[in-house]
Amino acid sequence: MTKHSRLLLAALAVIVIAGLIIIPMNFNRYGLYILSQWAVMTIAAMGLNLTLGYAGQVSLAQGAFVGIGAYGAAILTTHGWPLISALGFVIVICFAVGWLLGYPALRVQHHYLAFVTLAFSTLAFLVFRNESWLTNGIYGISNIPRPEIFGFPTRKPLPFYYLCLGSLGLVTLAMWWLIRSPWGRAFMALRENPIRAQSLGIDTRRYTLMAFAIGSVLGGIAGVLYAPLTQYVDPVPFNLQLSLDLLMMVIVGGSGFMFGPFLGAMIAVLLPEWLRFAEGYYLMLYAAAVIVLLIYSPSGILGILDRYLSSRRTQAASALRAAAQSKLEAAQ
Amino acid sequence: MTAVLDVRDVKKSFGGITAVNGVSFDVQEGEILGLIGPNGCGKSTLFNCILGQLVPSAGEVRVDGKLVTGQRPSDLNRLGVSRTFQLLQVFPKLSVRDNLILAGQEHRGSMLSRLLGPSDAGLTTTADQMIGFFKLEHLANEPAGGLSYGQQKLLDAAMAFMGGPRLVLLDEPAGGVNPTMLGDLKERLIAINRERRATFVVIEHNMEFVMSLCSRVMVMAEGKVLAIGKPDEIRANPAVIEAYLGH
Amino acid sequence: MSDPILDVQNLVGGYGKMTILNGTNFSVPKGSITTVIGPNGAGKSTVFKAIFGLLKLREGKVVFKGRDVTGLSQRALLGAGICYIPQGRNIFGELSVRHNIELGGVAAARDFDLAARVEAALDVFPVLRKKADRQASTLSGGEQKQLEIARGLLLEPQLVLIDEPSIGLSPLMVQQTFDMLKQLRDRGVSVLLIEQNARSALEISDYGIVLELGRTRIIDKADRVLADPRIGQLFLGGAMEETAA
Amino acid sequence: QSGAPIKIANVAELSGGGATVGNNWKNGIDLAVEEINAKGGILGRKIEVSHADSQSNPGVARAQVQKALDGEPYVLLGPGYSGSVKVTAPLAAEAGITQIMGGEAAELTQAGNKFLFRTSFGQQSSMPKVAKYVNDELKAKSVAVVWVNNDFGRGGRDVITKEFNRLGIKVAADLSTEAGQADFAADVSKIKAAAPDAVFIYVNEEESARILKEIKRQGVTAPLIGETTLVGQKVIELAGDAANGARGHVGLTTDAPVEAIKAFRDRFVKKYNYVPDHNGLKGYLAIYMVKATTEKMGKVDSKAFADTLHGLTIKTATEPNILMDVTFDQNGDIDRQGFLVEVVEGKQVVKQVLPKLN
Amino acid sequence: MSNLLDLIVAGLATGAIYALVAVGFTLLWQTSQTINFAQGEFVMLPAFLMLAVMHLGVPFWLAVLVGILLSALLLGLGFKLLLVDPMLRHGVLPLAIATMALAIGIKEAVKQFFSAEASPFPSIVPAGDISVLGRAISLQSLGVLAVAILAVIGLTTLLNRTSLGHQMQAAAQNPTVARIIGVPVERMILLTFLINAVLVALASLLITPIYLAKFSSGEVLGQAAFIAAIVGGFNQVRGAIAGGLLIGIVDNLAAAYVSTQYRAAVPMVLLILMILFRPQGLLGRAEERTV
Ligand SMILES: Nc1ncnc2c1ncn2[C@@H]1O[C@H](COP(=O)(O)OP(=O)(O)OP(=O)(O)O)[C@@H](O)[C@H]1O
Ligand SMILES: Nc1ncnc2c1ncn2[C@@H]1O[C@H](COP(=O)(O)OP(=O)(O)OP(=O)(O)O)[C@@H](O)[C@H]1O
Ligand SMILES: CC(C)C[C@H](N)C(=O)O
Ligand SMILES: [Mg+2]
Ligand SMILES: [Mg+2]
Repeated sequence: MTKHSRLLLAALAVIVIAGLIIIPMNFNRYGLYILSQWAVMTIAAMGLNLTLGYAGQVSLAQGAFVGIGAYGAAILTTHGWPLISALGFVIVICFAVGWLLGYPALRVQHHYLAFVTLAFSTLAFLVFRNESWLTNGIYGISNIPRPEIFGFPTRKPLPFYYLCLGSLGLVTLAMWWLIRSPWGRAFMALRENPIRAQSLGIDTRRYTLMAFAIGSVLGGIAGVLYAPLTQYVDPVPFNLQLSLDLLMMVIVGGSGFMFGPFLGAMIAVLLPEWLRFAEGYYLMLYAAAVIVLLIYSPSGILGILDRYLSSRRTQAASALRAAAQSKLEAAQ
Repeated sequence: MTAVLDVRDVKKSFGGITAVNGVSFDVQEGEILGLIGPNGCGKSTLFNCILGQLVPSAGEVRVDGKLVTGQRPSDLNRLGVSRTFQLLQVFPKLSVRDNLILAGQEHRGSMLSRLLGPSDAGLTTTADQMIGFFKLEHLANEPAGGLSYGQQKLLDAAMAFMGGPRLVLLDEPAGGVNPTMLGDLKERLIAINRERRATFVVIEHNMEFVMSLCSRVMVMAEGKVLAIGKPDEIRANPAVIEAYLGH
Repeated sequence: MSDPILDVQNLVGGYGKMTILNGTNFSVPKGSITTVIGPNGAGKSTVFKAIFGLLKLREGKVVFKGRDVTGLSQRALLGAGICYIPQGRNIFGELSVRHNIELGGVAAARDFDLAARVEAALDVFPVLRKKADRQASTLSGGEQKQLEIARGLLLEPQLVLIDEPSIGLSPLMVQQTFDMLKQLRDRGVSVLLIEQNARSALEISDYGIVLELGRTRIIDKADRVLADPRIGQLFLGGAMEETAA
Repeated sequence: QSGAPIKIANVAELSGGGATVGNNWKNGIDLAVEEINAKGGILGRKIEVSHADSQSNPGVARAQVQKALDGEPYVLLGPGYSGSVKVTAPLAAEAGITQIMGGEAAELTQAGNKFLFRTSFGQQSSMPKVAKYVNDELKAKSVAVVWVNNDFGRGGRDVITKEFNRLGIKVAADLSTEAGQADFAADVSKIKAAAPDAVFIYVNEEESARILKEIKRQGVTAPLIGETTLVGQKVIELAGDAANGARGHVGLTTDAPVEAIKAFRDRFVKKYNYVPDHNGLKGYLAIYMVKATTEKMGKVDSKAFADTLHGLTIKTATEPNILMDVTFDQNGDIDRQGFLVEVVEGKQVVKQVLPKLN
Repeated sequence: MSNLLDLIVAGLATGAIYALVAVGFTLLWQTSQTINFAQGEFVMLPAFLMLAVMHLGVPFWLAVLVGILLSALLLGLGFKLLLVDPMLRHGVLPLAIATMALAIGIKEAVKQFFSAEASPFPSIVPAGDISVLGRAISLQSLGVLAVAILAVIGLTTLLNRTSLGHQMQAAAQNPTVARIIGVPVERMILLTFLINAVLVALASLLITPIYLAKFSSGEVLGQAAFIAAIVGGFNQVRGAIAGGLLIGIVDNLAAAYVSTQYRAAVPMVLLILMILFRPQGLLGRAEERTV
């Protein structure tokens, strides 16, 4: 990347961040609710993007972790725990469960892995629904309080949105660091060629489990925000469909791109809302939009950008080759 | 003195087919051993058994006297054993430089320090040296998948050297590599062998390469060791000529 | 040069925006073995892909037996009598060895005696006969290459494009393969061969082509190419190194 | 101002698992609105309803209700799923907007929400009637309870189990089933094994049809009893013969021996080409509840709406399209005529009319 | 004991349905390496197409033919041209996601243009039961099972015994190489999707009388078929039968002997165990590879 384009990118980032902070100030409750939902889903999708996009481990269980996070937060905060300690608890649980869920990935890959995780999703849903003593079953848990952060109440939609946005910011920073660290490279090695990776000393077992565990933790964090956002948790939102939706967000945004989930979540959360004007046809339009997008760029929205960047880079390399050629010609 | 690599009676069968049928040999520190034999005689399978890609049906493998049979490839690698594969095995979507950094990073620091430390694990210089050595400078930032066959083969070999290994097992490193570059590869191999006293086992069908590089050559046929000895002896061995070299 | 079976005219093309072939020209005389050599990354394999319609050309023409075949489908090219055996591993791992070979006859004409040809191929490669019912992915590296060669030659083509067949083959097998190419030539088949194993390849060849940075640098009789003092220097790939530095 | 349309917002299950429920509800609403507007509207003002889809998902329902409330509607209609009602009711209450919904779960009206109203019997009032029937008429000593495992089914099961216990009836088998379940062989064989005096079935229409068929195949002879979803027209259409003999308590049915309801049914079929289930009736009635309440107030006042509707009795004499006299109590629960019906030779036959209480 | 037999026979009936849907599923995998998340909807749709044609006053048998034809056109040709062609080269996931979107699209379209209500569907197999092992089993279920078995026999023969089948597999495993040796890859893929389209139309015809025509009925079917395909062995068409029947039986036994609340969990646990200890499935073969 040239210095110029890096500056451009930084400027763009500042504008987007400022926009996300300032513009919603005069949004109504609904707008803020949807935006908060976007931030929450982005966090969950970022987790899946790590597991799937970077480390190449197909998971259809991310929705279950959002569920675990949401139930964790709902149960604990309605019992008087502060949200932050519920968060700590959820992180530990999701890390552990995610780690365990990673074990099948050590034996099987691709679609088989997808189905093991699918099975896990279904099991998680059944537990949420059937273990009434813990989750209040199908009736769900209501009256979930919204937290106070450093003494600021977030009961109102705007402060709560800022809480979600702030969390998204923190998660993004952590993720950025992780991806550009040697760990990030090892995750990609897992995706690209696990056999070669192993023979280079990359402990594929540990990194696979890590990819699941960390990805699941992000799912859990999203859940911890989801509970006070809707203030009611029941099993239905955490069925398999959520996992599939999250998968869609990752792929549509651009799997293996840092900011893919941001765009993917936008498509999944905001696009249907924008299309509501079409009434009975809005989901049809939405489905068509997703399909058209994927037809246009099967590698997702950021795939378009990537194609553009790599074609520019190739052009440069091509010029280099042409220069070498004329030199060679001249030498004769 | 214990051998760097000691293989005892290794057997490997797949269903009814015995690919490696009781192979024993050892390699001393600093040695370059050539491994040749007709197609399908079990060379690659032997490598896979030594390096933990496959679990041998029987037999033992020792590295520095330590029993490593059935250990995971990544653990073996961190003991200082690295390898290349017969088929191209790079990380196609990562850049050439990242391929090399990746190949060395797990030998730097701990899991934690790799998370918190610099993003290249301090390996950019080494990687760029390697790139320079194999004349891939103009491709350093290109995805490895876009390299030509021979270039990928060279990259693959370079990756095996990144972690500063003590024992390197190369499966046909010369296949598809241009003769001039092959000279460079040989030079590099010998340099690493001299400077770090690294030990090599090289499967290769290119006889010029094997005979000029190796101090000893082992010949396999039908899963067994047919002969082992100095290059000249092997070249003159009628059984080897019959089974492998032709005229 | 005598009457060419293949004429490659001013090929320009590459991968995406990357131009690899920049005006490549050469022709293959009928009934000859022509060997292409050149440094790694010169664009040898890319030329083959271009001839076989696997690369979108920006400019240039491929003429086979006087007919423009640029951009034809692979099936059409096979039908016209060209076959292509690419570099690397190109088998159907989950199918049996026999099925792999049989698939080489997919583009055959209706009256083609496939069964007999398959038997003949298995005669040429006894290993393959021995392992005919095994899953192809379980073959060793060299055996897989033999499988590919057997499959590629099944249709009795008039022009064979073969990209570095010697990779992975034992010296004995290399000899056999080269002998086979010679026999093909003796039957009037033309062969265009890429080899890094330059010396042995040129020894059996009629013509040699040296390719560098996507252009033909030398086209000559094989023995003259072998003797050419520039070859050693060209193989260094010197020009590339200087520009990149 | 007075000529401007009255804005009403509907949030319902237009897609997802509850789509049948939601679309019936929506169609009922649209029919009623069309009728009212054709006659000049309410107090001379036309009605304008916006429909939003909750995708049968409480989270989405909450967003849509929020959006609807941000638009300051006169009244909020829906959702139909109890779970979705539960998440959205606090929002409406906070905004001071009356919510007329389709949920049946008992607890909805027991949380002291002053803005929430039902369109049908809550389970706390329908289930005791069923239990009483099982006890008095069938004289059953043991029952198998089959329910769909969502908040609707579970709610019904919880209430009726309590009632059975109170009456000293033994629950011989307690079988949860899944929404969309196709294969009831195992459930029915469990029923068979328990050999109960009666079977109580509380699942959605299509599943009712499937389980009825399986019951017939396996030759279970115990009387079958349920609620609206067991004996509806849809079930009869889908189950054919197998539905014969099924009985149930029905709060609203298009087969009720009430002229107004028959007329409604004809109008509905004319417009939509199919026979609505009770959800269609519920949506229709919701709009007439708005009309009657507003006319009672004599003004369009969303603040006073809930207060007016509490304790209100709407009579067919004044508002024929309310179809049956109905009274709303202080919790938003309804009091209305109900029916005990039986399917006889592919027809729903009303065996007994349970009168309105007061 | 007799109860057990009842459950098994009933499970076979349901399992046959899963198997029939799963056949197309495994076929798509084996011959184009695609996973179709809309397979359930593909089975749901043809019945509605037939119903729509019948509404025009066309007799049932003709409507069936037209329905199969339309299905081949829409779910075969259209699907291949619109979705598969642009995405196939980009791996399994984008196409899988696109089919998820397609599933939404089909469901919504049916709901919007037909109805959200369930409707009955005429059965081409006469109603009635026959006795198997002394248990009643409906002719409809037997019809489903028969067609599933026939489909599997036909497809297995095609794939493993004919050159066409080998070409189809080759095109799926490595399209570039397949092209090089002259396999008309495009045509093979088209053929795959046409076969699947006809298969789902047949499945629709047989299953809808049992499942009812409803826009959402594909959800349950699709997922069950999925699991059946995996349990049976994804890379072998005949695995679909074994997987389907097994899931049907296990589901029933689970409901009877484990817990109705957790009945859905039992096939899942079975699935996990299967994948962990025999990932190639009941009848699948391991995908071996040398390194
Ligand atoms: N996974 C497997 N299943 C069955 N047979 C196998 C498997 N892997 C290898 N083989 C068989 O084992 C034998 C040895 O194979 P190997 O790859 O070790 O040969 P090689 O000596 O490396 O040959 P080459 O020089 O051709 O690479 C071959 O006959 C091969 O078919
Ligand atoms: N798929 C691809 N995408 C992008 N660039 C490619 C691709 N394949 C080859 N190249 C580039 O094109 C150039 C020529 O490659 P090609 O494979 O034709 O070389 P070659 O002469 O066959 O080399 P070798 O002897 O190593 O096989 C190389 O610089 C390579 O980086
Ligand atoms: C499935 C339906 C009948 C839902 C029901 N109206 C409820 O209370 O949730
Ligand atoms: Mg080998
Ligand atoms: Mg090449």
